[in-house]
Amino acid sequence: MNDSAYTTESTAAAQRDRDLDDPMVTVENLKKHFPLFEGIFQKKAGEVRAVDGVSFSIAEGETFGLVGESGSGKTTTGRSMLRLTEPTSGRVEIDGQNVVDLSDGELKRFRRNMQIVHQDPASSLNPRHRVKSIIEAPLKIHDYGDSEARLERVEELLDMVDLPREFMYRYPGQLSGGQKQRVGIARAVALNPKFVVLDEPTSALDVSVQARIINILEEIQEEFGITYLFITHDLSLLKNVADRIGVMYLGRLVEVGDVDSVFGSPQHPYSRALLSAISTISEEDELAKPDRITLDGEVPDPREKPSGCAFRSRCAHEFDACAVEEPELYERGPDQVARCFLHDDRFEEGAEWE
Amino acid sequence: MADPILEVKNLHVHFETHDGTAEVINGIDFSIDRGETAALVGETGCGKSVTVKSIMGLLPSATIPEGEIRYKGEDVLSLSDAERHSRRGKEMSMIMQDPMTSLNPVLTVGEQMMDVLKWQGRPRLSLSKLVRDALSTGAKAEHRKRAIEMLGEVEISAPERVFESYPVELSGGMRQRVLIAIALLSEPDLLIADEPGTALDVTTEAKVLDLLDELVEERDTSVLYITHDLGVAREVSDRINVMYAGEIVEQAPTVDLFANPQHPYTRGLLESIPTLSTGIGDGIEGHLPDYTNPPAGCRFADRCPHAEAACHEAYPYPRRTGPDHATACHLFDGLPARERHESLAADPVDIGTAPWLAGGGDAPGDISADGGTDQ
Amino acid sequence: MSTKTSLPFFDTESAARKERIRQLKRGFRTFAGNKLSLVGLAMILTLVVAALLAPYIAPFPEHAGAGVYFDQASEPPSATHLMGTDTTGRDIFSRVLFGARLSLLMSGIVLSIAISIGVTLGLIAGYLGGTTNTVIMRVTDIFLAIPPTLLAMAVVAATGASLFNVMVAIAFSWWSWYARLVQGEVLSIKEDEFIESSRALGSGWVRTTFKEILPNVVSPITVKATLDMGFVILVGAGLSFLGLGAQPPTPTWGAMIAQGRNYVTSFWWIAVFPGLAISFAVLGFNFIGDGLRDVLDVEVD
Amino acid sequence: QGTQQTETTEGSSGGDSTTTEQTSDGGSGASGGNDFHFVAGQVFGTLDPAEQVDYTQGLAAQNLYDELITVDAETLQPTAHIAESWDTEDEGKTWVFTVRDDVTFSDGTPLTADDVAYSLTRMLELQRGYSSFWLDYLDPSNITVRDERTVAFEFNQAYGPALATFVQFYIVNSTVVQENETDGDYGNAYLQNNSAGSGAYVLDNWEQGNSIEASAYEDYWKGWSEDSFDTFRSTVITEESTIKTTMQQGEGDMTDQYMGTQAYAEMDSYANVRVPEVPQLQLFHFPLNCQKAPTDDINVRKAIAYAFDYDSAVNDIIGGGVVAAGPVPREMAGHNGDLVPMEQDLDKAKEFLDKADYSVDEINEIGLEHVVVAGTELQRQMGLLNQAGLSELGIDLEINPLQWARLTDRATSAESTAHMTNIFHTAKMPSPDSHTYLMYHPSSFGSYISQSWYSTDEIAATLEEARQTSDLQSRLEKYEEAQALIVEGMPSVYIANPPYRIGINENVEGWQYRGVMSFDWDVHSMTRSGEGRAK
Amino acid sequence: MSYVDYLVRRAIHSVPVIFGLSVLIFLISRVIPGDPVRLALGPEATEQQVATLRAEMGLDQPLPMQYADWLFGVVQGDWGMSLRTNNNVFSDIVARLPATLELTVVTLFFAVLLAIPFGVVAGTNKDRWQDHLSRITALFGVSMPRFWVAIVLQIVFVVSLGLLPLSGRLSDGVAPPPAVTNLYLVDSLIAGQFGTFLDAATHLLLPTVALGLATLAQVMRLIRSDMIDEQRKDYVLAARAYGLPNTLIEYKYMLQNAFTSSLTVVGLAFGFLLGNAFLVEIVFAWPGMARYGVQAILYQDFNAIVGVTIVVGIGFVTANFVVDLLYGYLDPRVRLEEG
Ligand SMILES: Nc1ncnc2c1ncn2[C@@H]1O[C@H](COP(=O)(O)OP(=O)(O)OP(=O)(O)O)[C@@H](O)[C@H]1O
Ligand SMILES: Nc1ncnc2c1ncn2[C@@H]1O[C@H](COP(=O)(O)OP(=O)(O)OP(=O)(O)O)[C@@H](O)[C@H]1O
Ligand SMILES: [Mg+2]
Ligand SMILES: [Mg+2]
Ligand code: NI
Repeated sequence: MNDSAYTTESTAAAQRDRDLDDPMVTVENLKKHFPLFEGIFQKKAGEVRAVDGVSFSIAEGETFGLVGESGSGKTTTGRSMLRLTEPTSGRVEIDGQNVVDLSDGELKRFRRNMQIVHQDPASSLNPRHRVKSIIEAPLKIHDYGDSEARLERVEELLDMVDLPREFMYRYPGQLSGGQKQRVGIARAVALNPKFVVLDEPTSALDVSVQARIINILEEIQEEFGITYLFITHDLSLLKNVADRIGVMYLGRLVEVGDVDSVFGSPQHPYSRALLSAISTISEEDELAKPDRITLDGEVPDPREKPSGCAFRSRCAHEFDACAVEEPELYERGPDQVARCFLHDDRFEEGAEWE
Repeated sequence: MADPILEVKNLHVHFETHDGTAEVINGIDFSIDRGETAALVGETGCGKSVTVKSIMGLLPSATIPEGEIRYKGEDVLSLSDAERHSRRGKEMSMIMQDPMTSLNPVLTVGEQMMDVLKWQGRPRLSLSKLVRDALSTGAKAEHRKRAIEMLGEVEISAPERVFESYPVELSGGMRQRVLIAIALLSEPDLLIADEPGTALDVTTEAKVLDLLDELVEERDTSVLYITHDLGVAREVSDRINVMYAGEIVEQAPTVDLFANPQHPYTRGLLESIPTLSTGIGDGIEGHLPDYTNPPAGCRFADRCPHAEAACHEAYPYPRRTGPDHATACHLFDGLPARERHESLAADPVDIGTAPWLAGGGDAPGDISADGGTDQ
Repeated sequence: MSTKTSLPFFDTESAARKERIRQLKRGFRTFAGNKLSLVGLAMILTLVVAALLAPYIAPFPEHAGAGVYFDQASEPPSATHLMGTDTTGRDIFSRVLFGARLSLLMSGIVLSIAISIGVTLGLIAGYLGGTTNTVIMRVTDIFLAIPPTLLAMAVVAATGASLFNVMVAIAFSWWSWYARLVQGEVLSIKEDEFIESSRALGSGWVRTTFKEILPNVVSPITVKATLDMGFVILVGAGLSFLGLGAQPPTPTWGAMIAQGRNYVTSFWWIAVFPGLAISFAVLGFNFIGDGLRDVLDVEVD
Repeated sequence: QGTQQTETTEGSSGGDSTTTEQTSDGGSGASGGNDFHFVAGQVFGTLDPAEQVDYTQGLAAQNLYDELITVDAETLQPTAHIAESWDTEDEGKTWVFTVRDDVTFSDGTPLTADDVAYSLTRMLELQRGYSSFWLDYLDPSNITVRDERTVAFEFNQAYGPALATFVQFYIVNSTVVQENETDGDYGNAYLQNNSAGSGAYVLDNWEQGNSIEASAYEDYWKGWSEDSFDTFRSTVITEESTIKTTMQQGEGDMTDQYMGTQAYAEMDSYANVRVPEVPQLQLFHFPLNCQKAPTDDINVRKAIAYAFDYDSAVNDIIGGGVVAAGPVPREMAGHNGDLVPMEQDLDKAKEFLDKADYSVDEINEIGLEHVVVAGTELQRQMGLLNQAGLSELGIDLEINPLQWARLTDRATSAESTAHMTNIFHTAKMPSPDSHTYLMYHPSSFGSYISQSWYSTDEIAATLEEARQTSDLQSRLEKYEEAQALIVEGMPSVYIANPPYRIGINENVEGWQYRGVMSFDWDVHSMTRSGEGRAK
Repeated sequence: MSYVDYLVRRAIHSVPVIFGLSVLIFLISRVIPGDPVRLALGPEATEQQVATLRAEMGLDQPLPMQYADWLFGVVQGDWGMSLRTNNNVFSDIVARLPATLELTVVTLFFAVLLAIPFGVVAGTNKDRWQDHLSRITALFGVSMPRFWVAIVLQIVFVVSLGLLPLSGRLSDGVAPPPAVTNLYLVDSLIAGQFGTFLDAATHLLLPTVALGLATLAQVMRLIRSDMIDEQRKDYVLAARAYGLPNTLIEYKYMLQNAFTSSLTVVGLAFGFLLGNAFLVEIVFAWPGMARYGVQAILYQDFNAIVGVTIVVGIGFVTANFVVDLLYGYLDPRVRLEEG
């Protein structure tokens, strides 16, 4: 593979001309609300709006990065898209197929095309299965070759994620955190699906292994045109892997845009705060990132969303209008939108940006 | 190293597997001073978790054939189960690596936190007391307040809700913060944090790190921080221990390590860090060696760009390369860092000096990172 | 990239078969590593061998057939009659040996039927939930409530009295316990994330239940099954007393104990030795069961 | 005397203020007064004397009611009781009874001929219990009360056994019962939970399935002695071992006769229990189904009979009694003394088998089935003994334990009746009729008693004649004649007349065997010598 | 789903269960061979007597008609006549149920109470002497028939040691407490008769042990097995790392997860004991329903069989329902299903 694929801006820019008019994945107004129960009689007492109207689309072969505060609904978005939890409402179209409408049988077959790497490596592996049968499972389910062929594929996958082949006969309990995570990745890409949700796939990996895994993921993306939804909190990493990113806050996307635009000039106060907190090891980076903005103020409770802009309680730029209505997504560039009144022409007077 | 709270000396940890004995930890030495924050970094699977679990005594299936773990001067390995148990919690506590499986799925977060507040440090507890407590209301309100406060401190929004929630209802990052909160509740003298920031977004992680800092400052707590994020390690720690395949290959104060990384593995690691400006690199080719059949010489030799034949045979004992810097690599000369390696040092293996040093100048040649500022 | 380094010590060809053999060996080693399970295996093998060779090793093989020996009735254990004689003068030791045949066979057959039905239904009900669960579990409730004796009588009335029918009848009232047991376990396991991952891979419920969930519920099943070995033998005895099942003079342990019922104070040995035989078998199976538990319990590695 | 005493606490100084019901130390069970405790091995079905058939019901009826005619303990023949005298008219068709004038019911009203007439009408209308003795011969309209003390029953033919049958006829208080009739049930519902008789005891409390408690009726017409029992109580304990322990602990006074041989031997060894052994009007046999191959062949039947080891049966299994000689128990008046008991003779057995229409192989092909009552050791051993004997002939016998309900069901047709079935047959009235007519007259077929399905015209005629003969002596002769005819056909393997055995507390006196089921448990006739039960 | 919804739903679902059970049992009770009418009337009964009673009981009608009649009666509280007792089956059961219920509930209570610590100790001391001791006890509990255990207990504690009463619910001469629930333990407490309470309790002791040993054994071994599974769970290790007392870890953190399978067995045992306590009831002359039920089967007392089985069925349904509720309570991952 081209080792420098993601190291120079020019290549990243070159990849941006992917076709967003005919996207591989479209999410429209996706919502997922979890009911809350209370008391010994388990009465319903409100709900958590984990995902509250999320829309975005991803072109084929593209990597869409999803960042956001912990608990902002990234995982839930990913899981609802694959219908691992039934979305409360919304539309998810993958490869021209509305996933929400699929019957159980169809869904099962369609899962060949969409896979997920779970955020939690330990609990997503069956403790009583050996690594081999874990990785082999999707192959068996979707009738991939005979046992010899499957074995070969399993070996190939283990090589790919950099695990020694003897690990095939280990149980998850005998692996370290990062090793488990790699097993999860191998399982997800076993069938070269069209769309993969990568939920913090490398959080448990050290940088050197992470680098190799990411390279592999990109390699197979190149080769098979796989589309990724890449959830992570590692912004440096995201900057390098994603083509476009979305920033989530309290169940909503507050900024969506081309990776360079967003990193270069974040248009939402939260994005700015996020970018400012990146830890770095180099002077160069230290200078490149915004000055550290500390977020103070009440973090709102997802049960009782505040009126207006969800971020206003922590926002340095808050003004009257923020409490009244919720901002929409304002166009801020060729491929960049942000959900902030600072960009609304109506409030030009009140807005102080930069 | 005036007053080490924890000293690990020549620790070996073995597992019995079907392929034979896995010698996962192979003679590591390190120590942490009171009030110091040390980092343990290394490749996934190199034995970081195993090391700290051995320190805590939470590895029932492992055997420790050799080694000493001195906590406040006392060898904990020679203590009885009960005595060891009494050292956990208030004395040393741990944030486990896996946030999902480390929380009891059938108890609410609050319940688990309250238990720590209520019972920690009480070695014996009769069943009747437990039952009586379950029926009484007692000091619950106060404990509850403290727990919710702590949840707030680890940046959890709506701490009351999380307090009442079961772990499944929380996001990955929330669970991890709950674990951190629980460990902090007990205000231990030694806190071991096993990759506590993996599931956190950067803003939250930053906050949590600040919180740890505060704790260190206020209570003079010592922290052993395991991470694979060198950036984080750089931010939080005073000293860094780099581990590779069950051995500590480089030990140095943080500033020193970033200014002058020596072991080829450390250098490779630094190189692989994704940065905003330069990309993510390629990582280091090859795998960890097979623990059941480890190489006799340098465990990194197979992957080392500078390895020579001798590296595969001779054990690269850690040697002093600076006043407080030790590296286990044949590229460096120096006195052995530990007495037990003196015999080996008598017959040094010479494979030359490190190429980036051979160039004469002190500018590092093949890594992208140069010395950062200490924060 | 050079990630596809194949490792020199790994031979892909026929690796699958080799590994399977290795796997078996590993399993056996774990099993054998547990001394108790070996003891258990030895005990059960002893019983099986004793059952098979009963005609040759029993001191009075004719005492398992038609015949009465009142001149030596109710004799306490002695050198001639190791376990004494019953009220008809038959050598209890010989009958215990012969009794192993039917007793073991019966509990084996009954439990295999009951476990296969019960576990299957329990898995399905627990995993699928909803209406399926309602229907299966309510049917289970019905079967739980029907007394086995009654069911056996009805089955025999419908199909004729044969030992096999009786076993099927017992199994038919026994499965419901396993169904319930497994269903309960499944309820908590099915919410685990690895089950969700399996769904995410597109596996259907059959695969998810049998491949993913089942391995996680075997330990309670083994525990219950090993203890049930004894129960089944005793229930079988109850039925043969109602004229269902094994008939005199054919010895079964359960029936032998039941015959000793009225002699607990006078001729204790009549009931005690067959009882010990059951204990012996249950202990053996229990040891094996616990050993198997450990083999399956991989985290113990 | 006679009234239930309030419970007093023996040896307790009684200063306890909180609880009034102190018990003497747990389990000794000696409550105040002289209490008789019968340990019954079977649950009580009903308390209505018109429904009673089994022994616990008999026990209740015996003590709460009085029968019209009773049995003499010496001769085991019917004798006067409530009826002080009787007569026949119309060549034995009409029976006229004169009732005693000193009998009062427990409510004080005198017992009259009206009560007798009502009670019998009641039985005939309810058609339960022993009404079968009369149903075919007596119409309720033919019961006439001649005066206050005289009542006449006009049968539709001469009915010889009538007197004997009236031992199972208990008289109820017609006034009380009529008052409590609902929906024409003749007070059946009322009598489930109340007693309305003239018996020595009056019902206090009845917990069906568990216990029955009664206390003495002070004005009982037979009067009371000093040591009579003030209260009578029976509890149901079905487990042999528990019964034995109850007796051993001195908590029970008397047991029934249905436990295993060993249990009586054991009880006999207790210092405080005696086990009397008396000859009994009972036959143990296995009827051979004469209408089913291969036992439809007389030679096969004879072979089977000769192959059986009678000595072992009597000595080793029953542990007492005598080998039976024909169907009628040896102690019963009307037993044919000329009949000789059988003995095992394998040679003869083989001889008969050779003569038989069936070869051994054919017999084994068909499969011989021996039904035993499930659950009892004695029955099982009998099966094994038979099996052992027949195996000498090369015949395989299948022993089939059945519960009683199934057994009686199978007895309803010849096809379903087994080749042989273990049967205990106890006299319920002092007449050989029950061991002949009920077994071998075609009209009796279908009951568990008549499982031979064997009769000949000659036998049937003789038995009918016997029933119609009113003179006792000549009637008994007819029955003897019938016995000889029956035995010729070998319809049964007559095994034994087992002895009667029960456990009795050492200091209970006055117990006497009286030939008919439950009659020996007339508590009024017994007394206790000494304080409390012997322990 | 809320507990209230669940309760209502479950209650509705038990209707078809009981209905189905009644149909099945009704059918079975009529299919099994034997003629109860003849049995009730005695051997001397004439054909005509038999026919009359048969007609009286409606047994000459086709089965569906019989069932309809029966069902019609049940709705009005008339469970039919028992052939053996001539009583309404309902009142027969009402009279006997409290005794069995008392025995069963007390048995279960103690079985569970003892099984928990034994199981926990055995599990946390796997393959040590505690474990072996528990194994041997369990073994004895399941391989020795209940009646045998019962008799041996009597011989030891009554005959040899003279410590405990032999049989029945109360000693002779002790009057039952004023009937409220007919559970003597409860009633005597309500009435404040502590002497009676003690007497009833001592009478319960041996039957309870004899009856409960097998349940104790199963629950104990199941807990042990699950405790072993729990021991390696991360959250248990974590709890240790926090320095929580071992007792707390074992009885709260591990047990609550380990209790599912035992809970099932306990629930089932309740229903099972209700119908199968007869051997113990027989040995201890305990005037309970189980004994009545078995007699009913032996004498093919149709209505009594159906009645007892339905009561036992209700016992199972209720116990399972409570168990399901407890699953949800003990393990929040378990969602209440309309099962
Ligand atoms: N129970 C066990 N049996 C056998 N091998 C084990 C066992 N536990 C851990 N190992 C092995 O020991 C090595 C070190 O594991 P450890 O969990 O300490 O890694 P780590 O450094 O914490 O990695 P990570 O960053 O991925 O968590 C791994 O290669 C793992 O496979
Ligand atoms: N099963 C559930 N029941 C109730 N609430 C839930 C459930 N799952 C998630 N939530 C809530 O939904 C919100 C979003 O969770 P989600 O896991 O999507 O966050 P996330 O963005 O992935 O965070 P992280 O980065 O920490 O993983 C959180 O507030 C969480 O508490
Ligand atoms: Mg997440
Ligand atoms: Mg780790
Ligand atoms: Ni490459």
